[in-house]
Amino acid sequence: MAKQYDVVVIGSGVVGSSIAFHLSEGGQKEILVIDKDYPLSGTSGSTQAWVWVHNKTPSWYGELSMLSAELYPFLERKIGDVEYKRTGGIAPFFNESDRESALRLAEKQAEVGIEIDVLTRDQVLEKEPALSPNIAGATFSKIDGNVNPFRLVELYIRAAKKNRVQFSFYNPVIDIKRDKGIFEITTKKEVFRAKQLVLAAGPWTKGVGKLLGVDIPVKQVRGQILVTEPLAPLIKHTIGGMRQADNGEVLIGYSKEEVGYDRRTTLDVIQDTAKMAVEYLPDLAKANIVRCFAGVRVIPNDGQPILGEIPTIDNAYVAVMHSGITLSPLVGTVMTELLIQGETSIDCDKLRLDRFSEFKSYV
Amino acid sequence: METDLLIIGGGPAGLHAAYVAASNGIKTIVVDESFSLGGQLRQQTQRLTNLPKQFDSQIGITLMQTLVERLTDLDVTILSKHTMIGTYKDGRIGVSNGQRTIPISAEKVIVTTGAAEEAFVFPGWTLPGVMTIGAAQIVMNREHVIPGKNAIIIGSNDFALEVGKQLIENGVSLQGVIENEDQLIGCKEETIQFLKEAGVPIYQNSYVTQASGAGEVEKVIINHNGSEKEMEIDLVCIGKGLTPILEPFEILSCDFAYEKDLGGWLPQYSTLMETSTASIYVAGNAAGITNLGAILLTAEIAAISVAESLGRQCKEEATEKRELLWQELYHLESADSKAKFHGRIKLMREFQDNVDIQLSKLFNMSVGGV
Amino acid sequence: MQIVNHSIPGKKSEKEITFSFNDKFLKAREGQTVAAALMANGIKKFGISRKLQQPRGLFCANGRCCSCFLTVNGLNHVLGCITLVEEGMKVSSNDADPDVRRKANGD
Amino acid sequence: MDASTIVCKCEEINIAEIELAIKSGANTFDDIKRLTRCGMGPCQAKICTNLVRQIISESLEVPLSEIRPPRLRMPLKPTRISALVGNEVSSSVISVFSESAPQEDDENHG
Repeated sequence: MAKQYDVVVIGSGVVGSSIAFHLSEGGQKEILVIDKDYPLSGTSGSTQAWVWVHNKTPSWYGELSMLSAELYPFLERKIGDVEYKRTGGIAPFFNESDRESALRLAEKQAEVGIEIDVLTRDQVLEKEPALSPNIAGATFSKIDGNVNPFRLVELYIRAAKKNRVQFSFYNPVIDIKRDKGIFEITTKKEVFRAKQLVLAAGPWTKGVGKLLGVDIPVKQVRGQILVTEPLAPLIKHTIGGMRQADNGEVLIGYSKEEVGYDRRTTLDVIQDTAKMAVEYLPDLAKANIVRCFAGVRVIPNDGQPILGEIPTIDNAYVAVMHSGITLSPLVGTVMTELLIQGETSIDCDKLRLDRFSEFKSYV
Repeated sequence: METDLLIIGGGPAGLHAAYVAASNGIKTIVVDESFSLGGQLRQQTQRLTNLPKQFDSQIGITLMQTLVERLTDLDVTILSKHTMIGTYKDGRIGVSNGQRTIPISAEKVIVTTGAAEEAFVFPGWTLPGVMTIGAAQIVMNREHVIPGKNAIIIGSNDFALEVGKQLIENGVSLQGVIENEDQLIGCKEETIQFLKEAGVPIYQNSYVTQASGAGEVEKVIINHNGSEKEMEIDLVCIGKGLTPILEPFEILSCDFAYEKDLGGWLPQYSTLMETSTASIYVAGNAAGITNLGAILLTAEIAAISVAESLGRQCKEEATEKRELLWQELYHLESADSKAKFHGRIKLMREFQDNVDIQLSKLFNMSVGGV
Repeated sequence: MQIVNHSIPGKKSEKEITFSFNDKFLKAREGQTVAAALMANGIKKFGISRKLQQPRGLFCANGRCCSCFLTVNGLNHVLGCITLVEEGMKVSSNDADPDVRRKANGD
Repeated sequence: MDASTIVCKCEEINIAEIELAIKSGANTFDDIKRLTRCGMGPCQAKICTNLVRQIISESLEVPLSEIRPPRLRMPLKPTRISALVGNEVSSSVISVFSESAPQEDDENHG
């Protein structure tokens, strides 16, 4: 007889493992997380890992990001040091004509409590002397920062395991059926049963959704990132496009290509990214790039997170979004409320799956 | 840049492939990372006995000179100090010299990046003075610098023993060959005899437990048959063996297979020496660790296949040449190791259905038992 | 130590050149790599590792292992094993993460 | 073998750290790499690949032939950013700021 769980989460990336950890805090539920590979082998392990708020638009989305960023210090107290640093975020612009839209952004975000300074060239260079003198200015906010994604996912999982969450790795889900309200999840290794099911498989959620008979409207977008050798401290802030990690490596990249699940890097993008790097930080010209990697990001068709119940299937839930690192503490918290109490403390109506007019369920 | 054929690596395989291809009128570029051509031939002072019949028996350094000099009047462009760093979306290959990156557009590519030395590890192996046996040979024979005064060698394959002999000839005191197994791996009697006569202790059933020193290696502790022995040593040479270099093949999306006798993971290839990625060929040690004769022959097979696919040789002629080359390769390689050639055939059979037809003459020639 | 009479006569240039290592002047032969030129002068330690601060030197001699990183004419993390030594070259040991800031380099 | 022996020269990761990663469930080089940083340094696992494969093989009692090398990445050797800067007009890389303007098309990233 297949083992039955209260909750099965599919996907052990930053979103799935956060949900599992937050759910396990109550201690009552039997929880299993299934991953086709090993944690960090997918999107969560191939990101710059910004906790980025200030220019997330529309402003309600910025607000969600801010709420999540505010949770990080509390999260660290529970799961340990994930190298979360609220460095402040700088998004430079190169033309004076952009200042007006920067001011509009600041005004709009102020309505939800996100404080943005629109800086002059000199103010930016004072904050971050390594930036190019060619910039015209930048938007700046104290709320932005970054985190070590490897530590974050590892510590979510460690804390969840301590709370007796089970994990099954290297175990792709092959089929999902429903029998008298219970989900029967067939994996490569064995069959599991679940009362509640959460799809949190990032870009692979589309495929898993199909097994359940639901179309999850998301795209796969490849992002390529360059990593320098460890350098002596160069930049203090998280800069739109790059950051310096604790060990001195500078991670650079802001590319987007729709090429499905192809995770190869290409010299075309690597060279373009190198060009961006020196446009922002001329000093980087001397640094060696030691590796480049590509991640397949998930982007819902309208750009906003998809979070909540799957409307046509009782006890099935979905949590899929582009900014999983930024949002993971909030998503874990909100999904826990939803699975246990059936309602959330903040309004998540805008995130529902059935907001998409083309929402389809084959059930 | 544009070319008919791009060869990655200017060692023996790359140079020989360039010669054969360019002799067939193929415009060729050879990219090599180092400041001079020849790859590992540049420090080979031992006499090479297993060369294809078109070459006289000679030492590596003179063979290198031959291979380089005969490219002089051919349409071959050499890009020294350039490394392949990646590929573009459209299939062009990017090479960099540290100052700029050049895209090269090539109809065909032969990758001859050779092999890398493996390491034995023990506490202290990261100290200066601990190096691969190949590195010690480079320092001594190519750079003409004594790598140390009192040396030990860990591992006892033929190459390690040969370099041990060369170390002694250059005045280094070789204080031991440390072998984990209960017998020597190498089997060249002449070299073993030399070491014995030079009084080099051979420690079988032994391994290094620790290397230590302030700033560089000064002392080594070995475990010999269960008891520890301390030695004052300033050069530790690690001779574990070679494994094919894989990076370019992965970037070119080639499929890999595992063949222990050929050095581990390596790209799959056909009897044409073509990999699973069309127009990308492999030759030399990158196609399986072997002797110099087989390195040169795989390069020639790859070059003939490229000539055929570019219409510079007709099918019949190319097929016949390849069969002869495979025959010679069989003889040269199995003289050293039957297992290697078997591994090669197995690798090709797993990749390509008609290997036996492609190599018909070879299989008809009482070789069939492969 | 330089080999003067190699057991196999090679074509090594006998032309002597001068370079410096950590501000000390040293001799080398033209055509030698920086790594070999240092070893000819009895210098095996090229730098220290970044985490455990352990000494590092030549290991693979083939431009792969990055154990021979040196600073050459102000450029950090140059592979000593595949870079030829040149007259007047300023070489220094690799003891810290590269500081690429303009000010740090006096530009 | 002394478990404190370094396997990855660049990141200075020892046998014990690799074994711990395997114990926590990782069984490919890439998965161990992300947990330990083994193979992430300047040489990009060129020296430690087969050493780590050997440890995985012994720890999990799986033949070496089933343990693949890690994913090998561009650039194939450390390359200066100045050597990568091309002359072609940038096309595939956009700036964060250019995407953040609060117009009504509301795509967002990061």
